[in-house]
Amino acid sequence: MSRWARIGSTLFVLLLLLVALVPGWLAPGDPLAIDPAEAFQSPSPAHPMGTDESGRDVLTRVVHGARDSLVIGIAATALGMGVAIVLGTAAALSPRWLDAGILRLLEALYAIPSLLMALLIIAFTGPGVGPAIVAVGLSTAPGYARLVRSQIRTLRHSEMLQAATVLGRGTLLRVRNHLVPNALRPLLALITLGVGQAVIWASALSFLGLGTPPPAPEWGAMLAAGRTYLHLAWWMSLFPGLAIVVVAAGATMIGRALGGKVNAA
Amino acid sequence: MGTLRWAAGRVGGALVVLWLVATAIFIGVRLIPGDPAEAIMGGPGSQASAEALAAARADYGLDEPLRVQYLMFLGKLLRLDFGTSYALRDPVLGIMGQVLPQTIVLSLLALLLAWVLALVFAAASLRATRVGAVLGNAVEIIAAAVPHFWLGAVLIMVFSSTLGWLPAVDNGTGAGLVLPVLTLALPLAGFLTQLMRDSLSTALASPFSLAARARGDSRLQVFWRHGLRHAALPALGMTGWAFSSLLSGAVVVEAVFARPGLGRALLSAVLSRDIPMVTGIALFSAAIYMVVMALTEGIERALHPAGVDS
Amino acid sequence: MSALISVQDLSIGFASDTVVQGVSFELHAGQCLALVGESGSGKSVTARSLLGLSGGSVAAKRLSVLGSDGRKLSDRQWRAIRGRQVAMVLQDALMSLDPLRPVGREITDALPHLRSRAERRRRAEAILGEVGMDDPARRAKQRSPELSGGMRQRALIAQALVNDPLVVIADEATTALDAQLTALVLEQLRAIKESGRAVLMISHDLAQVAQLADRIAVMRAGRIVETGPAARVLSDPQHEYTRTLLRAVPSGVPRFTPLSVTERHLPVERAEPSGTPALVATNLGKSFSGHQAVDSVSFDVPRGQTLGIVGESGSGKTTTARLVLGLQRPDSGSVSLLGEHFAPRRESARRALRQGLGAIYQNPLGSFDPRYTAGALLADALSRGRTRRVAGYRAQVSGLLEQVELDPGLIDQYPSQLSGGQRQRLAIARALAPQPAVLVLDEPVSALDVSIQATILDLLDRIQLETGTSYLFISHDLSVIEHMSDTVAVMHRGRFVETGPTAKVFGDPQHQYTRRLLTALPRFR
Amino acid sequence: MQRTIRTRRLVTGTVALPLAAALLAGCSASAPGEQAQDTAPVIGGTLVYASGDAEPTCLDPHVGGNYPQALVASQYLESLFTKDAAGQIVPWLAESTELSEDGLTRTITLRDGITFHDGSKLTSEAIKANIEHLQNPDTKSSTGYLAVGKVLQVEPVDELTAELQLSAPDNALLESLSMPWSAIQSPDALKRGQAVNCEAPVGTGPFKVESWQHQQAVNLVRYEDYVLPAQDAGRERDTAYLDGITWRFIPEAATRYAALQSGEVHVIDNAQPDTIASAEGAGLGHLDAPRPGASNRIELNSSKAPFDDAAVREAFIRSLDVNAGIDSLFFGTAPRSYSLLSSVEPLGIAQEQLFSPDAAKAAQLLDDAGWGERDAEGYRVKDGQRLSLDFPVSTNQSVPAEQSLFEQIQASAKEAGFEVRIQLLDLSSWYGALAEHKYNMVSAPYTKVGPSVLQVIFHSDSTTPAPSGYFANNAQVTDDELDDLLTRAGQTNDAAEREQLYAQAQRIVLEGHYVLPLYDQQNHFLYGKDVAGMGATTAVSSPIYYDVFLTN
Repeated sequence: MSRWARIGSTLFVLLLLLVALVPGWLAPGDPLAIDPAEAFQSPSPAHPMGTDESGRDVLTRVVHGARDSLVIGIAATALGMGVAIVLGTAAALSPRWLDAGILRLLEALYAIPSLLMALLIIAFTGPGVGPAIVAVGLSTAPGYARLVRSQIRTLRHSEMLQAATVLGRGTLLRVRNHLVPNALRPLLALITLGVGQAVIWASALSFLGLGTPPPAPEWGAMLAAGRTYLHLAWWMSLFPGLAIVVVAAGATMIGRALGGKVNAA
Repeated sequence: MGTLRWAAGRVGGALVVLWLVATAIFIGVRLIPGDPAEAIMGGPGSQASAEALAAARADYGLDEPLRVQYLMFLGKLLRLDFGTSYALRDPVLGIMGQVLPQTIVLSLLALLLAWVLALVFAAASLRATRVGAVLGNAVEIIAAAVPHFWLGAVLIMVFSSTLGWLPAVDNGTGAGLVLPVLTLALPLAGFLTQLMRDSLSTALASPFSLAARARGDSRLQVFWRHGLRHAALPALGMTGWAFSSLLSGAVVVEAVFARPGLGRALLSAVLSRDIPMVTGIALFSAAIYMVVMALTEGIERALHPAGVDS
Repeated sequence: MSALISVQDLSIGFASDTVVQGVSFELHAGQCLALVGESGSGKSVTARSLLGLSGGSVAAKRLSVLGSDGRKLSDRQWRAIRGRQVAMVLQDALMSLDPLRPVGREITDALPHLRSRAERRRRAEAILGEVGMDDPARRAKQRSPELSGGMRQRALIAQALVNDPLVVIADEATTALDAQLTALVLEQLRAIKESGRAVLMISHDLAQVAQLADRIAVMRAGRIVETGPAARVLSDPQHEYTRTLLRAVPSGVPRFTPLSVTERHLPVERAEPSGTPALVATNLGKSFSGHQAVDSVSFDVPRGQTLGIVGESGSGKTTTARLVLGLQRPDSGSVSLLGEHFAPRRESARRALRQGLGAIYQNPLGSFDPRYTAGALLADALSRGRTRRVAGYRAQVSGLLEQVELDPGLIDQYPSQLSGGQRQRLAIARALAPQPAVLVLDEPVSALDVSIQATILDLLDRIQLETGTSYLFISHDLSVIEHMSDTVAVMHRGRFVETGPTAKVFGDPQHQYTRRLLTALPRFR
Repeated sequence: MQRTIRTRRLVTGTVALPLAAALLAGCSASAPGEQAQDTAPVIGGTLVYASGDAEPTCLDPHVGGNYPQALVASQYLESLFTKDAAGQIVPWLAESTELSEDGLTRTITLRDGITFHDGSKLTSEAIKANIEHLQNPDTKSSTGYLAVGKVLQVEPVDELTAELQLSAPDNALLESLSMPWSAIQSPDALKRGQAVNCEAPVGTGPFKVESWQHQQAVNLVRYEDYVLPAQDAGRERDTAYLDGITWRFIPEAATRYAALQSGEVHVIDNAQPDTIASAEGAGLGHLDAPRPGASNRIELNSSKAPFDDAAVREAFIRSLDVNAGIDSLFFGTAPRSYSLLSSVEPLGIAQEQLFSPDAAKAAQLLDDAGWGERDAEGYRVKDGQRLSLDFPVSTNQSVPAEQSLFEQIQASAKEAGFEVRIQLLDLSSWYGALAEHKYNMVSAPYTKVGPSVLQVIFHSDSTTPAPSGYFANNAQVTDDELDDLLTRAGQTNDAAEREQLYAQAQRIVLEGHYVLPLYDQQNHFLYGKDVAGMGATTAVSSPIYYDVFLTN
């Protein structure tokens, strides 16, 4: 990771956290305040990102939307990772037959494309933020789980662990000091990639009318609402879209800097 | 491992996976709050009559114990009987026959385009200047981060509404496929470019590429003879994932471009709680995934017999 | 006779770095010139510049390649030379042949001038036959990973020779090969030379060069420091660096004689081995899915002594090491350490014994946790896994670093930031932390340059003298084994075919396999 | 000329086409400017229609019975009656009709010489078969079923005459029979079973269903033996000008509009307000055909707290200023309504003063009703209960502009201390929420010809759920006086009395603040420059493409 990448990504994360935690600091207005007379205003000094169909300030909404969008992305990724670590570790350390069983289970999870899985879950639960998080989380779990499993399996037979054995380290020490931290290291990079992807998938669900309910300023929902007015008010969808792209792209870059590969996304 | 054994293992594994998916759906349907018969008839909004509900109960053996229902369900699936879509009133298998080719063609074209784009970009980035490399990097990361539905809307606005070059919806000619394929392919191409560039540069920096140059091959020949294969291999390994993400994308793209297909069928099936359709689509997409996985693994085996052991 | 290749005042630079400077040499038909130097000396780049493939900016007073002025050739003109007139054989056939393509195709690629496909195939099969490939037609269709090491090496040579080039560049063509493959390659190169063509040999190994080269040019840091007829350079080196290199060759150097310049002379006084042997293996056997990897192997390693196990790749050396280390359970037989039963045994029961047994691997990096600094690795070893903080063990850590002659400033470096030699020293330090009685060293110097190898071997010698540690030393390299071992076991197909005192095995081999191996041992002293 | 019943009104209103066949008062088409009004019709060509609605699951509008079905069925099915430009119900497939003194026997005589697409002749048996089809529970008709709810039995008297026996006088029967949901289909075709009939219903209309490629298109072709039930001197032949219609479904509004702009489709429905404004600038045609029946309104559930208190209902309505939002969101395409009925219903009354915003009054009403306290978030509370309102919104039935309007209502209501909880739901869940009474307010459009829609949506009988759980009286109005007025209004034979009774009934609902009317049920169509002859619609304002032709 080059120095500039490190500085850049640290700044990026800090800025994102700042925006998510104290949105009022950057955008003091109320993201829900309507003013029909001010609807569809193009970007101007008063409204740097214009206004939407109800006269709400897009900048204010984009800033305030960071929290919701990030929470969805992070919660979904955390869920996916949690499931993945449990299943992946179990598979890697289990006897052959159980490993094969878990692998099939993962393959079954994997065999249903993410959005289809999300729709399936929603078919059973009905729409909403919770189901969207569960859906996105679960559908990303198999990818992570496979990585955890292969990581642990590789490490388990690695010279590093053999060296620890030769040095007389017991199972607990080997697992705690070497296996777990090293197996989770590549996941760290994936987490950032995953958050970006989760934000995108959640926005797709919003587009399909199955995500965050209005008028919450969630980026995906804003983007979905704005696309109706693409001809008239491009700014309504451009800025939330940019926010998603920036977060996803930023996450990708950090992930790459941390040494992640795209394959398990 | 012999090819025959490999194939047998693949088929067996696929059957287990399909069984797991089917079982999960069976359980899921029973977990839906409310009357399964009502769910079968299309949810509370269907205004199904009491007689119709009773008929559905009898039809689907909902009066039987759960164990019998499960066996009946599996039995039907084994006979490729996915039931009748409540919303469309057609056998699910028949509907699949109509929508599946549409989505597969769309996804395959997108996959192909993504591959070509990724290869071109990966190859171009090898010779790019510093500024060009940074720029290319940014473009591929952004491409991978753009939501399909928004990309589709923007492409329609630019190429259809404003420029009038390409049709927004299918008009019977192939031109109607251009925008949907592009919409699906661009984000995937972003991903694949990252992947291919890494493996391509590794391959072209390998001793065998130097050996090829030392034999008198031109750069282009080395690229075609060696770089391509090595760039393709990890991307090929990702094909299952890529295809699966394309199917996800197809749900959105088919909605944006009003194209018939698996994604649109699923969306409307989910919205109308059309459980047989949902079941059929889930099993079919799982089956497609398994087929794609088997095919790519087969190709990998052919390309790289020693490399497939994980 | 005019030179096929003539280079005068060649410099090659990459961006701001000049990696080759003022290099001049000539290569004549029927002659073998060796460019000798360690990694980073610029020898490979120099060789590649003769094919227009250096990748850097080339400047020279003269760069004549078969009469063409290499300074002015376009890529197109170069391509007419490459492969046809000047060919190259690279190190490591596994990497130098595309693993995804049949070897036959790699060879026919070099034959674009032959119009018909059948003709190209015939030529490819013919050359495969010439380099001693059995059943060339079938081999041509196989990919390099499917071929055995020898076959692969032959294919690599075949793809270079298919157009009967006048000049063959062998770039580390024998590095990391075991004795027999080395012999095979050298034989092929000799044949090329004797057929009246020229060979440019690039190597870090003076001993190997000695067998073939007519002239030797020693390179260091981008310059040729000494050049002359092979015999003269080897017997009467003028330059200090040449002498260092020569001295570093362990072949035929008696035990405990320093190989590196920096090592002070060691007192060669050792106590006679007494008491129970440090390590005893009895009738070890191990098979993997029907293949008998280790078969009835028995040996003992007396205290303070070294047992060397030598064999080719696949002979079962490494499996033997793993059985001894308790990383794999033997099918039969047992291992005892300092008189205690060690293997096969429950891990928890022998954990305490593990303090007496250490291991060093060919690639130390893989055996380090990448999250640990050098200091943390040693603290971890000293504290038996309780901590990775150096604080409580500072004195011991410093002591270990001193013992292996590592700069204490490296304590906060990560292993990936260290050089190959430094990493191996760190690995030795870590292995020494519990003060083991026995060290198992599996190819500990095979990945190192000769001069670095010399310093590590000297270090191992000194440690053995100072601490009385016993070594089980495993290598494919006969000369290293000869220099390091008190007793030698020759391993072949899972068995010890010959065991005995080093001098006896090397001086008077009994088994025919040993004799065959020894013919490949370079002797130039 | 019989065709005087079909005239055309143009907003830019110059000359009525001689052959124009506009049926409905209030529907207006603004034709592309450069298109000459007197262009000779061009015969041939296939019109591509793009609908924004969900694809129907059955092309027979008897089954279920929603507006998307009516839109497409209007091309291949015809009704016994229709509505003329003055809003009067007139015979169509029927030639004449009579009512017995007691109002319990309705005699209908059909026109002679009309044949179904399958070649069979239109006879009185068809009336019997169709009404019985609607009444058969297996048909699962909801709209048409209600329309013929008072018909006890149908008695064919002779080949062309049938007698309908009614359980009670029903002055809305002819209006009900003018709707596509009770259109006449071939009795033979109905016998084929529902699955087959849904795929290709057989009617008498100018087009017939050729094929239905699910999820792709319904293909309609010209019916070559079409007989126009009314004579039209301006037409040389009775058959439609178009060779056929490709009826596609493009749910994404922006895509639909882009396809119209690039000429891939000729006509789109569910036009977005913002595109209507820009379409007229771009030379595209616009047909505004508000649906009959109820206006689009928000119904306040008076059966549960807090809207069981009329004062809270009034306070809610007074706290909102929706006009500015309607103006900006609908770009002037949707005039504000203060009526329960569509502007095309002549019997509708409007009472603007009941809906004028008055924040002070709203606050006073709420304070008096015990909602004086506010919690930390600014919402009013009473006995620890927050003043919360559940508002399920169907994404299928509310266009984005309407959803935005609801969000604005949510924001304005918050200032007054109401917490409006919008839930965006798919149709099925939305019906579910209604069935389980999980709503305090809801917007449920209801299309029906004539003021009798009031009976459907405000009579207390409609609070009783059907077996399916659905009830149309979403405001849960139960008022004996209102019930009595509605029943009498539906039965009287005296037009003046009917009007007066319906006016009284409307006043009760309006003054009870049970509903917040917003605007007419929007029904906007945009069409390309090469489309001529747009404007004719059925009684429910669904366009008919009989007179339409493509100019190139």
